[in-house]
Amino acid sequence: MDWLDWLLLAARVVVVFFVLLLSVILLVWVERKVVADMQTRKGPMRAGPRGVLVSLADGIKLFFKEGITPALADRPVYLIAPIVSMLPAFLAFAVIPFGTGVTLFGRRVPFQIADLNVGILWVLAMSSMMVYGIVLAGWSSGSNYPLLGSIRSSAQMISYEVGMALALVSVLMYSGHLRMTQIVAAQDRVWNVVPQLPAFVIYLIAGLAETNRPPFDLPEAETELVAGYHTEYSGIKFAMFYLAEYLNTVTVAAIATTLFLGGWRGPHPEHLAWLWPILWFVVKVLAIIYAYIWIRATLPRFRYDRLMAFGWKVLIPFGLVWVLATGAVIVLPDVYGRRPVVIGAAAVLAVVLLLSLLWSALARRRETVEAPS
Amino acid sequence: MAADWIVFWVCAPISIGSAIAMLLQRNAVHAALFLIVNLFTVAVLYLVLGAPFLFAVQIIVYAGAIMVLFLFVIMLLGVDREERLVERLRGQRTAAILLGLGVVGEVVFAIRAGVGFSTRAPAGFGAANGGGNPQALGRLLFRAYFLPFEVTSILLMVAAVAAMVLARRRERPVASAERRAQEPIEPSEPSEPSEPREEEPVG
Amino acid sequence: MLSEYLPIVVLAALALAFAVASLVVSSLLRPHRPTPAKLAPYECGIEPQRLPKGERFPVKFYVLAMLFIVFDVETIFLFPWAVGFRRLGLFGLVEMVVFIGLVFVAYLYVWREGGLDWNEPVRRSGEREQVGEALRAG
Amino acid sequence: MLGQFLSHPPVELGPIGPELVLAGAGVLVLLGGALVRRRQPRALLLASLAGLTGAAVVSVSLWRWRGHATVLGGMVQADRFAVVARLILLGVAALALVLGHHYFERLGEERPEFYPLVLFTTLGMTLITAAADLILVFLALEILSLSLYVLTALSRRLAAVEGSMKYFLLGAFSSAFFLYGVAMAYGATGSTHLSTIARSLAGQTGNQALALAAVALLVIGFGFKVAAVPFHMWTPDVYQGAPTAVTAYMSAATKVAAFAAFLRVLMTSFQPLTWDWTPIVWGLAVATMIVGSVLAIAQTDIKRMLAYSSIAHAGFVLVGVSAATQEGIQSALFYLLAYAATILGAFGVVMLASGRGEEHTSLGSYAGLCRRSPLLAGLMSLFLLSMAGIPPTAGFIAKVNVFRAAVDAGHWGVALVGVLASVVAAFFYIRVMVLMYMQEPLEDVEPDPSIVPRLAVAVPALLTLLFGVFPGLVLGLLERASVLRW
Repeated sequence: MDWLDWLLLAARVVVVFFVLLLSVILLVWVERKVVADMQTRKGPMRAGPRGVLVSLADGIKLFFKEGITPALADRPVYLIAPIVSMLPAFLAFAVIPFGTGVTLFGRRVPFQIADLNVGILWVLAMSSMMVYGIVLAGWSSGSNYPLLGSIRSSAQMISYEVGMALALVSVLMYSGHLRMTQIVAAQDRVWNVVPQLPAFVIYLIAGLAETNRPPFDLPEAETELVAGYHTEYSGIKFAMFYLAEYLNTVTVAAIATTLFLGGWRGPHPEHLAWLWPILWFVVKVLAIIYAYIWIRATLPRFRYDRLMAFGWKVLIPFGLVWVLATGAVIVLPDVYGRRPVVIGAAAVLAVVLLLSLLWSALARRRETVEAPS
Repeated sequence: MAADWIVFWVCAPISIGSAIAMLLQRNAVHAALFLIVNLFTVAVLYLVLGAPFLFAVQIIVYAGAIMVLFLFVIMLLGVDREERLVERLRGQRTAAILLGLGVVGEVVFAIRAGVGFSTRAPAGFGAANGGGNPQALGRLLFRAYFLPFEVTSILLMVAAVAAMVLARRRERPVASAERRAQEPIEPSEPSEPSEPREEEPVG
Repeated sequence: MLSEYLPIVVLAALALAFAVASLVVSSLLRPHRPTPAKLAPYECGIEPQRLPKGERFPVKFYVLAMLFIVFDVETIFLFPWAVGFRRLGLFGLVEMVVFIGLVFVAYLYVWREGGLDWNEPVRRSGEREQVGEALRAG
Repeated sequence: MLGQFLSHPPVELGPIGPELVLAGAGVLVLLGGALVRRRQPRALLLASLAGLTGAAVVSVSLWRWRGHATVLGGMVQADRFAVVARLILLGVAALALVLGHHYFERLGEERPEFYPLVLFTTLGMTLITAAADLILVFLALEILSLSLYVLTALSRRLAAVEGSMKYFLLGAFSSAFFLYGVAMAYGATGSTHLSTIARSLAGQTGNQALALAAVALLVIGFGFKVAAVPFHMWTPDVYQGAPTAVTAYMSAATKVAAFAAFLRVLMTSFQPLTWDWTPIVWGLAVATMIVGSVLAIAQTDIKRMLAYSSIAHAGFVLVGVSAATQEGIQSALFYLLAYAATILGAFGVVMLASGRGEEHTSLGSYAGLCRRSPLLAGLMSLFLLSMAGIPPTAGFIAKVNVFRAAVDAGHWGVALVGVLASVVAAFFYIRVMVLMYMQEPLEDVEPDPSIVPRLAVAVPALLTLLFGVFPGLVLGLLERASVLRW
């Protein structure tokens, strides 16, 4: 590696970093606007044209606000908790290919920060790290509401992590590789969302829960927990939690795009061949984010026990059965030929659907039976 | 090679330092945090050794799952205040440190006497790891080692049952002194849990 | 091998630097006027404590974390299987069906024993005994 | 054909047939206990016993196994040693199930988990006796340990929880040692297969220094499981705290399983290093016999006393192990058989004689037991005599065999210490008998009048007598089982 390589690497990382920051600033505005639109309001209008600078203004305000460290807080942990919650959000994005790449000064610059050979596992590892920011924030604040919120939300996150991992596994069975670029490459004919629609749905739901977004924003349920784990945070530290949360949303949407929607793939003209994939990628990510915002505007918050029941009693068994069904559909044709297997697969699918229906029915009935007690 | 070397000499001291810090830390949550740092650096060492799958699994399972359980338990039990640790056996700490150093010395000696400090991958490692580390692992795990793999599922099952059975206990713990009063006092046995550490074997 | 991870290290360093820098700069620029009331934990007027004494968290959370470990380990086993299972063929599939089946048995057991239920009113200590009795009877 | 072969190792499930049956039965009983609305402990008991019987039948059929000696990718050894060890374990498990069923029924506590957990423990134990790979040994060890921790805590008494906690902490600690030993063995020889390790060490290609470290660490790991001094600290508390039926099971079965694996690992993979590890085992045996016997004298609680006695017995088995000969293996197997029957029976009697909920386990409450229940007193005396090694009981033959094996192998000293320890030990066994027969009852403890558990205790009593009078019945079988193939 010579100095040019280093320079290109640094430039790549810096550009991605600031684009991510910028995207968060935009995303906050987009979310407020879209939700306002869905509720026939106007939303933020003052800062900048159509209020586009509103989140920047928020950020600047938070930056200059007095930072309060509660008297009973555990100071070192209280200080590192926001950083810990922000880091994995950035790092998870590192393995996502957001374009094909470009040749600059005779060197190939991939549009991806790092193409790890354990790509998907890296994503999973980072998402399991996200729990820490929340747990530590809640514990170190030395106050009851944050503690309750953090315990709750970490329980929620680990519950949905299993479901998320199962969705990832079924994608892997199609691509046969953990590397993100190869997962995108494997989708050259059909996007994974077609054969793996259930896994896609599982992933989206688990992603909502992992990022603590509505309707799974229990950790911040303001009616019962004030503001959840970051109740005692203020100023720039609070801004970091906010940033981490929206970064996570972007990352989850980007991962869903890469794994299920063909990543940067899309029809495009030969002209400016490096630009179009990026545009496609952005469009797909925006579509998923729009869906998330839509869900937020539509669904009320889950009750906590239902949230946990949904994760454990529906998502996990369904994911497990789906993984096995995917395996059967891919492996069995190699052994027995296609036709009987297609019929068998249809049967399996029917059984799976039936089972999943039964499951949710079962869960619901048990709940209604036990609720009065 | 040079990168391996640098990463190793950055991570190894951090890992040992965090392990020692964990032991010296009185606050349970701080100790757990040091343990997380330790697990992380060990994960990086796995990476240096050419086992990226293990690296990811170490983070996901140990740093991600098991440490969450640790933190839960710490919070659950409220062992938040700094515990006043009284040593019942005098000289226990010294003995433990000496024996621990003995184990370290022995292991270093055994490795040094035998293979020496290796600077390269073992023969055939590249070939075994061919086609990607996770793939290679899968080949081994699901062919030669398929019986241990299946046995693991029984272990997991027993673990789940164990968690349920132990957590379902619904009674208030009786104070230990109360309990001791009910039982005959044994003259020969101190009968305290801290005892065995003294005899921590050198091996 | 390791050079793959170099950009990630750079990104982590950048993010860390950003975080630390904003904390430091903000702490220099922002006002600092603490009062005892400001520093008190968010409570509705009761005497604040470091942590609630005596009253601890429901054991459910602990069970949940245990079960999570079990299932996490299970899914981890799925990953090397998933990347290689075309080559492992039917044998691999059968292996995994047996594996998942056995863990699923544990899952069913846990479900039946109420390990996945959250609407059980175990919050107040007095009720705990009764619920335990009821569970054991029913 | 080739592709088929490459895609998976040849699957010969025969040699793990007993484990398959146990796993199936365990799963059925577990689900049966959880899913069936009206729980019938008796049905669970019968199903579990059926599972154990099935496993036993499969084990017996393995006596004439004609397939490969090592199957399933070199993981499982199909030899007669495993068959015999399994049969002992299955028998112990069956009797313990009956005792435990009765224990919890009498206590009025419903513990549907007891049955599957015993089955899974037994599975781990039988698997460990046949495991031919250190990884499998470790997994089996973990299965049996984990189940035992839970079984210990199954009672609602606080002492049980405390015992379980201690057992868990020290057990996890010892597992770490064991695992480190496995890693060392792998580092030394590049394999975890017992036979490959042996070949590598015999051919001097392995790293001897690392292998020695491995042996030391593995001995520590096994030492914890068999409760050899100085790794015995957990034993009294756990045996005392656990529900007596569980104590009966684990005191008998754990030792058999752990010693079977201990023997197999030491005598196959580390056979080339026999001269190096014999002194370690030798030292362990001496320490264990002396400490176990001496500390047992000072005990005032019958469960604790039996716990120390079981520690001492581990020392006697170690005498047989230290011989490192086929005769040694045979004598150790016979000792384990005799010990399992004796300790199971003794704890069974304790369970029946100590009243509901085990309030009366102090030695004082055994005063005058013969007035209250001559049968229980008689059975207890028989077991105590066997433990003391007094003819015509199996314990006598077992001790003689172990000492003879040691003497034949040239370990005079160990045998001498063993004889002295037996004499010391006889003292406290006789003391209990004196209490039971010569003293007036101090407390009015009503012994359990039920018939079935009495039968369950009578079976080991019969065996103790039978093997004491006609040891030839099994010695021939054991001799054929004491060839470890690798």
